[in-house]
Amino acid sequence: MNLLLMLLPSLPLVLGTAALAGRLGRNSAGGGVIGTCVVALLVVLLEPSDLHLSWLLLGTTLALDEVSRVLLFCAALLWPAATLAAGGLFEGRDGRRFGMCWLFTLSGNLGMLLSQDLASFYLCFAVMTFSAYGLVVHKANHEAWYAGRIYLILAIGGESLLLAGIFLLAAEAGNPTVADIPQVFAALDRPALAGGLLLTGFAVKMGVIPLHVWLPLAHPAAPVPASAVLSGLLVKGGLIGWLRFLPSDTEPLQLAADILLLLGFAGAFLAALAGCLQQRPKTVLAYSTISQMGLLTVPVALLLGGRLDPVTAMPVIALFAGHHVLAKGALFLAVDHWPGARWRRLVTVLLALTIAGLPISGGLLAKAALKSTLIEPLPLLVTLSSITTSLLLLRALQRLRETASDQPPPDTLATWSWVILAIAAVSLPWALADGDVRSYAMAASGLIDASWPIALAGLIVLLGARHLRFTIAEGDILAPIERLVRRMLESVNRLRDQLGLERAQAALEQGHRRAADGKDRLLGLLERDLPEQLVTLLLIGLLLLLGILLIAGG
Amino acid sequence: MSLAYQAMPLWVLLSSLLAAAVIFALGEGRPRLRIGINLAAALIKLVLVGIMLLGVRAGHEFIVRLPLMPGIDLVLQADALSMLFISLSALLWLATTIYAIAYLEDSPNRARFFGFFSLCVAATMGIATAGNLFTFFIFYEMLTLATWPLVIHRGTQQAMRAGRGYLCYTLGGGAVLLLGIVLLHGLAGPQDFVAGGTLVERGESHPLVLTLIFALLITGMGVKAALAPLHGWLPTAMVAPAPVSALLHAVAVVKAGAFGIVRVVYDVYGIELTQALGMAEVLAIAASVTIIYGSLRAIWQTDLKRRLAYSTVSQVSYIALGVALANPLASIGGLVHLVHQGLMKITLFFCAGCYAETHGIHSIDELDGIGRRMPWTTAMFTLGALGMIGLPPLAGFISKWYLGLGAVAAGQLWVIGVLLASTVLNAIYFLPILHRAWFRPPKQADDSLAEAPVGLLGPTLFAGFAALAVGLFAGSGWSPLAWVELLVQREYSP
Amino acid sequence: MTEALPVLLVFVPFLAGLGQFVLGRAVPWSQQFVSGFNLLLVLLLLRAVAGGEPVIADLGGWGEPLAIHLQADGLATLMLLLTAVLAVAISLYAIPAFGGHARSAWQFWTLWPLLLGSLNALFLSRDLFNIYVTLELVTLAAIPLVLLAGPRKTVDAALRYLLFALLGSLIYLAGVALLYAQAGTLDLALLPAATPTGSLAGPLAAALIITGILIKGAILPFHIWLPAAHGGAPAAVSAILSALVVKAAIYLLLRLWTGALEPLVSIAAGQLLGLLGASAVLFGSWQAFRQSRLKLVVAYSTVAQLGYMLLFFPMAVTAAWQGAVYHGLAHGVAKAALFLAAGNLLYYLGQDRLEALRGIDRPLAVSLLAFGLAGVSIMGLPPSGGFTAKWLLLTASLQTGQWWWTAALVAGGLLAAGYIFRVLRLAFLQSAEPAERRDGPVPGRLMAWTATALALLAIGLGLISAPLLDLLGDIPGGGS
Amino acid sequence: MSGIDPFALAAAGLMAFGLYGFCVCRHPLRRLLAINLVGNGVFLALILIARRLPDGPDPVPHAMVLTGIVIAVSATAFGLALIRRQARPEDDGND
Amino acid sequence: MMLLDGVLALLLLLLAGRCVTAASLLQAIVAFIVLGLLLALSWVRLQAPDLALAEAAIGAGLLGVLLLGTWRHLPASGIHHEFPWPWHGMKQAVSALGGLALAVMLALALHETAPEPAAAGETALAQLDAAGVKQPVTAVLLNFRAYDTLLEMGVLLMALIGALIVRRPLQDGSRIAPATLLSPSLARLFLPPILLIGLYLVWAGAYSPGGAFQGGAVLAGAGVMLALTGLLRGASVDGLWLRGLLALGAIVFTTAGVLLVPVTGHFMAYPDGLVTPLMVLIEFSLAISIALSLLLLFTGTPGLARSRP
Repeated sequence: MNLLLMLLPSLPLVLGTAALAGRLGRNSAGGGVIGTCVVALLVVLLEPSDLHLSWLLLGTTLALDEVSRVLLFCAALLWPAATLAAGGLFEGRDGRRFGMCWLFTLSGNLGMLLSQDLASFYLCFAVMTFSAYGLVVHKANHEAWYAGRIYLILAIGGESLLLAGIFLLAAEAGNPTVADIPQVFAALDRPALAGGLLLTGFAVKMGVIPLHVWLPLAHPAAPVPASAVLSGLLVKGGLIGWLRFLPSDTEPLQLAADILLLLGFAGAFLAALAGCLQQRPKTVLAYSTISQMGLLTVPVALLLGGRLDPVTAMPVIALFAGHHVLAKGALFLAVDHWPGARWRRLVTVLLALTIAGLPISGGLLAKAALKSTLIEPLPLLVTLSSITTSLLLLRALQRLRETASDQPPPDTLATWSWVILAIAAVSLPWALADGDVRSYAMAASGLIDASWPIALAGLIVLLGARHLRFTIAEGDILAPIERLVRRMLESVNRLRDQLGLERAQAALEQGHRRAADGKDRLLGLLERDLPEQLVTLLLIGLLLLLGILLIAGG
Repeated sequence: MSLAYQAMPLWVLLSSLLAAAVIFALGEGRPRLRIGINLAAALIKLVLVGIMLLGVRAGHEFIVRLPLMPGIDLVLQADALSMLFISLSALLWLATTIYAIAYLEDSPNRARFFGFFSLCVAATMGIATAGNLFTFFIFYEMLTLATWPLVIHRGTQQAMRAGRGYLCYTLGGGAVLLLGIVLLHGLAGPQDFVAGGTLVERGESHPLVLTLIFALLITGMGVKAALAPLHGWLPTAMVAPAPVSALLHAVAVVKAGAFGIVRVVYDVYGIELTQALGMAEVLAIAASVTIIYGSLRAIWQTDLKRRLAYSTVSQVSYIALGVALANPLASIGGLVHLVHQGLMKITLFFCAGCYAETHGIHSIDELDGIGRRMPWTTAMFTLGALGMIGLPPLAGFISKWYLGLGAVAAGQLWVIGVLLASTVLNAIYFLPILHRAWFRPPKQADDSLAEAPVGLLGPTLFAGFAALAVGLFAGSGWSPLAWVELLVQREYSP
Repeated sequence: MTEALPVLLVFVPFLAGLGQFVLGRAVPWSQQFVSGFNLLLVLLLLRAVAGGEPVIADLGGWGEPLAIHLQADGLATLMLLLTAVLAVAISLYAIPAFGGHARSAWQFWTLWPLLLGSLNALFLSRDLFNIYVTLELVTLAAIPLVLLAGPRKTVDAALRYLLFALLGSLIYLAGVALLYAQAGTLDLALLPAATPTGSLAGPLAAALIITGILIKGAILPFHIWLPAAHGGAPAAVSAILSALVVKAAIYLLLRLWTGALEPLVSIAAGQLLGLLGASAVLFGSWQAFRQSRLKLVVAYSTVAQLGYMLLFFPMAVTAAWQGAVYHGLAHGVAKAALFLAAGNLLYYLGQDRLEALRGIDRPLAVSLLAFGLAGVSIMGLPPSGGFTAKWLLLTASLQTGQWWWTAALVAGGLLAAGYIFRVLRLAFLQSAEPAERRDGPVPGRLMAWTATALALLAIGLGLISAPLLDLLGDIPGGGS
Repeated sequence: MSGIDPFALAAAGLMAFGLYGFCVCRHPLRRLLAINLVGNGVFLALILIARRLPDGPDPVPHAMVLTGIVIAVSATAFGLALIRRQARPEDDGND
Repeated sequence: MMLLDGVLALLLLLLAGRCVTAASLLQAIVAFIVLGLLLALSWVRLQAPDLALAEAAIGAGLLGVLLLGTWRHLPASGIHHEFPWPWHGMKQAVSALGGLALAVMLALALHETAPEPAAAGETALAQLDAAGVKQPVTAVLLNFRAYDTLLEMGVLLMALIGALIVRRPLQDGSRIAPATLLSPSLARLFLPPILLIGLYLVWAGAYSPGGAFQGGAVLAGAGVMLALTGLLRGASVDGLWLRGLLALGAIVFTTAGVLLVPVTGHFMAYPDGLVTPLMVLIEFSLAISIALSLLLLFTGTPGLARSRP
């Protein structure tokens, strides 16, 4: 029964390998994903008990917890929708590769949701990260490669930090499972260091500023379905990591938690503002993800800092995250739907506003839930963030309209799956949220709270959008950093030239070659032995010397 | 236990030694018979090793002792550490043999090649089963000699230059090693390898001499283990045919050096004495420097095999590092890397050979879009490369995991930095290759599927999946990791 | 009965040589019997000596101090064994190499048993003056053998060899005369007791004797006659000369230094000899490395290798003793194999310029294998006799604290690797253009496999040293 | 003995002259002569040594001299043959 | 007498110096031959008449003829003029100093008195009766140290083989050497007495100065004389008999040494009764071999033939 858990990561892995072998067509790849997701839904429903596999890796534990259960459910909806939308990507010359990366990403993603021990989590996390690289660069143009490079650099940087943190953790307890984490941290010599490393490592994936720069590059570069998955599910890897492998309420992590809180809010606002200055709709959506993740960081930071107790925090986080998975995933997929019929655009607008917290929508519930857990004055900040979020999404819609191409809309199956996704995005929070939140959301004050920021934002857009000429580059702070790095590299190269290292080496090699060539000529000159006349002289000398030595010695 | 059973290490040694003799005697004439003998010998060895593995697990003693000089014996024994190395060699020998048969099809001088190839493995077996430093040295030098004809097999000027470099380094190293051994012998008399070392009492009376000897021994071994700055021969030696490089980098030469370092630290000096002499730190620093340096150099290489060679320089030092950290966890990491690095590096070299043999690709620039034409090969290369970077669930991760844990446990946090830097650098030089292979469009118009022949691909797949499996199933009782854990337990328990 | 063995060892080859001479034509198979019988005799002797007591034959029965004694102790027996084994191999090799009915074949098959007998006589001799005679005997058998390669080519080498050899033996004889004046006896066993110390004549005699032997043994700087002679001779002869003849001189030096001259020798003189040996090792190896002719490479290698044996004198401990003697054995076997293998290459190529060796690995694989295996021993790499010897010498140098010899030992080994691999790499080198080459007849199996057998034996000596070293025992005088 | 025996001086002188000649002469025949001078010096020395026995000269050194002379002469004859051959390597016909 | 000794020694030294330093090669050779004769004379003075005989016959006589013969065969260019005086160069000067130092050391060493009597010599004289010959030197050579003598025969034989290898092919019918002062008839006249002297010397070796070597040398001298006058010539073919005779000395010596082991219990020992005849037999066979070897060394040919008139 609980072997189903095992099936989840391994089934796509097998399929991916088959895809590599060229044995998997478009339909079977999609079928595989859907099949896997059916299993995932089964798992969500059946709630199998934990699975321990000591022989696998360093001892693997697979299980569902509160957050991952929600996320698994969302993933089981998003992945099929994205797969169906991907359609043609599985075909053609690069289809095989795409299929492989896609399935491997799925495998890593699901595995990450399930694995409860450090090593296998890290494994799945890495599989997901590196397979997703294939998705990011799939278009194989310079933009994609650039985005891919930045993605990799940050991913590897993050993974390295994680690894360091993991070493510190695992040195204490081997391969700790989630349950061991509090004790492990309690026993650590340098809990702040280990915690900080893990925190930062996962933060890369979460797009916490200033580690967010890969997101605005990767999303527009990747194909639309890939962006959906990336934005919807991959970034949640960081969240899961934080929740599982960092202890709540630990004294040494206070400072880190505070910083995280700060960065969370900073992300929520700054990313939104930066996003408003972007041109491409997918870039804007990417900034929206950064902003939303910033908000999601807030409860986590509070949890870590001990200001929130897990029992209340976890459902809220699950709710918010799950909603974001569905809504953002659907919104990304909507990019392809925009050029189609009017109802498609309507759904898109609805989705955008859901995220902004439109009354009655799931988004409002998510935000309300979030606010309900916060202490003053944080709820106010959340409310304020609604303004920026709304602005951002309106900007996205605006850019969608302005840049819309005349591609044909996706086929029926893809469309229906998208619609289901959208519906789920709107409705899921209702199923999950508890009664207080629901009633708050339905109450008048709640409605007002939700409405005025959107209205304000609409007003701003109406008034100001035309005057907005100022844009910033995708990846905002990346450009100056890159310039700096490039200049440093150049100066290093100059230094190499000045020191003449290359030239010296070349000269050395040339010298070797010349010596090898000229050796025979040299030999002719040196072949001679001692001259005989000298030898005879030495004879007398040696005789005398030996005689003297012997006489003296005797 | 019958005598014949006890003499198992000897049979293992002879299985390839005799094969070499027969192959030499056969000459060029009868390729089929030669291939048959080659495979049969490899299989027999595998079976023998399997039997021995069971035996060692069951606690049987395998030891052969032949008097060589007055007071000095040739000792062949199979303890847990040697079994680690033997199993790796036996397994990879089979794979490499199959690969080499396919690789060298219809090329000249095959009898010579396979003869020395078998000899090379015999020497490796000898190194693995050596029961004292003297025996170790015998096979260590034999390995040098058996490998040289393989390095220069192509007979080109470049190969000759590589061969010369190889000889200069390894023979020089051998001389230094010999000095160390003689000195040690003079100081302490003949001594077998014993877990925990045998020199503890002498450590107090002759610390200086022992330090000097240690330096000599490690320098001598370090040449083969390619510890910087003694690594110079390795990158040039990559002109050898791919199976040779594979063998050189994964099983035989480099590993022999690393294995020697392990032996010296564990079974001659013992961890405690090594630490007491302060040499553990020195070794750790040397290994760390090599790790970083090798990786840095690899970044700027444009030839695929050259880059892999520098990668080896870097990776093999993990073993030394693990040993030098003098801590059970790090030791596990170092020792298990002996196997893991072998599997991963052999995969990579097999792939490089597949590229070269199927499409004539040697330079990294030419790899664009190769994933489309040779998906399996490229997939295996990917496995190997990601493993080298240290990503789970591949073999390299397990090693790095334990090394990292060991570093923390030993309180040497700077080692973590080294490991991370190495990870990053590995990523810097491996990922662009993967990127090119998978995501760049091919330069030629023709991008139809053109995989390597089965004879090449089979061993590559085997090695690649093995590199995956040892990582994935590291927790199982039969993984190298489990074996190493057992081993380290013995070393550290008094 | 064992008393007869030393005498038979001298007389049987001698009579065979004389018979061959009288017969007037080549009968190669008879020599096979002789060398086989010789080996049998040595093995019997080996068994007799293994007990620890030397086998002594009193010629004429006049007893000490007058009569000449033949004595086979461990050292002598080992050298006899080396000679006997090499004799079997070289005799076999010479069948195809000297076959036919040419006059030179008759001369070879006459001189070779005489040389064998002379060598046996030298190793067995226990009398200073008799040693002089046997030294001359060996020299005068060896030089005509060199000439068998064709007088026109070798006459210079032979003349130089003869002049140095003659001078060397006369200087030796001068030493013998002075020593006899002091001690009144020529018997090696009686000399140490009879030699008065503190006089001028004794040490001077020792100096003369040692110098004479050094000239005969081609120790630097008196090696200059050797390369041309050994390089120019026919392969089988080169093997005999390098492996045995010069070795005989060093053997004498070892024997006299630890026996008859023991009261006279001094530490400083030992250091001087060691210095000569070390210089020979370095200089000879370096020269070998620079040669452009294959057989000269091997010949200079002999110059170098003989130097190792001299390292006994400064150190003079058991390990050094064993190392030096064992080096003699190992070098003998390996050098014979090298020369025979080189001879095979020469036979095929018609010349021995190194460049001509390019890419000959296929037709001459077996000979090259022999060359390589023997090279292993020459380089002192394990497992081989050369390694065992080097190990012992290294041990000795570290034991005595005379670490400077260590440097020579190590450097010599590396240089040896240099010249051996220089040859081998050429064989492996694929020439870009089809080299102009005289593809002579591929050497027959007998020629190829005798070389290989010797090479394998050189390797094998690394594995069976224990009984041989046991036989050799400690330094006769107990060490100084 | 009261003074230095003149023959002892002569023997030493012969040997020294021989060695000197071997050193400085280039022609092989001269060097062969020089070697024979050394030989003569040695023989003279041996005969001097033989005189030291009270009852009649010591026959052992005498026998050594006799043997030595024959060996020296035969080796010298061989050397002369070599010198002849070396001096005219080109003509193989007319002796 | 001391004066004569001194003069002789001085002459020896002068001749040695002349031999080394003479500008012309011929002068050097002549000086060497004269030195050999004077040496023989000195040895008579030093109570070694048999050695003097040998030196005169072999060392001066035969060797002189050989040297002169070789000199005649050298190319007639002036290359063998050398000026090896000590002041001719640095090398010469250093060699001279070294030689002088050596000479001083040697002289001092020879001057040293022997602290102990020569045990071997005394034993030899004491056991002379058992040796079968009256002459001590012969006893040592043929009995006490017969082994040396046997090996020495080997040296002679191998020197001969060596000389034969280097020789150039001989054209049949050519004379060994051009005519000399000796006319064939004179040679024929001298031959019988010389042969007789030689044989006597061999025979006398058992009792008085003389012996196989001296006798053999005289016999060889007779042969040389015949060869010089053209009565005997070298031949490029050798017969079984000639080779047999060349090896005769060594073979008889060895056979006697081996065959009598059962009787004496030692190699190269002779039973009391047979010792004298055996000595004579051995001496004669040795003499024949020596004479033939020396003669062939002179002719430089493997065989001998009588010239047709």
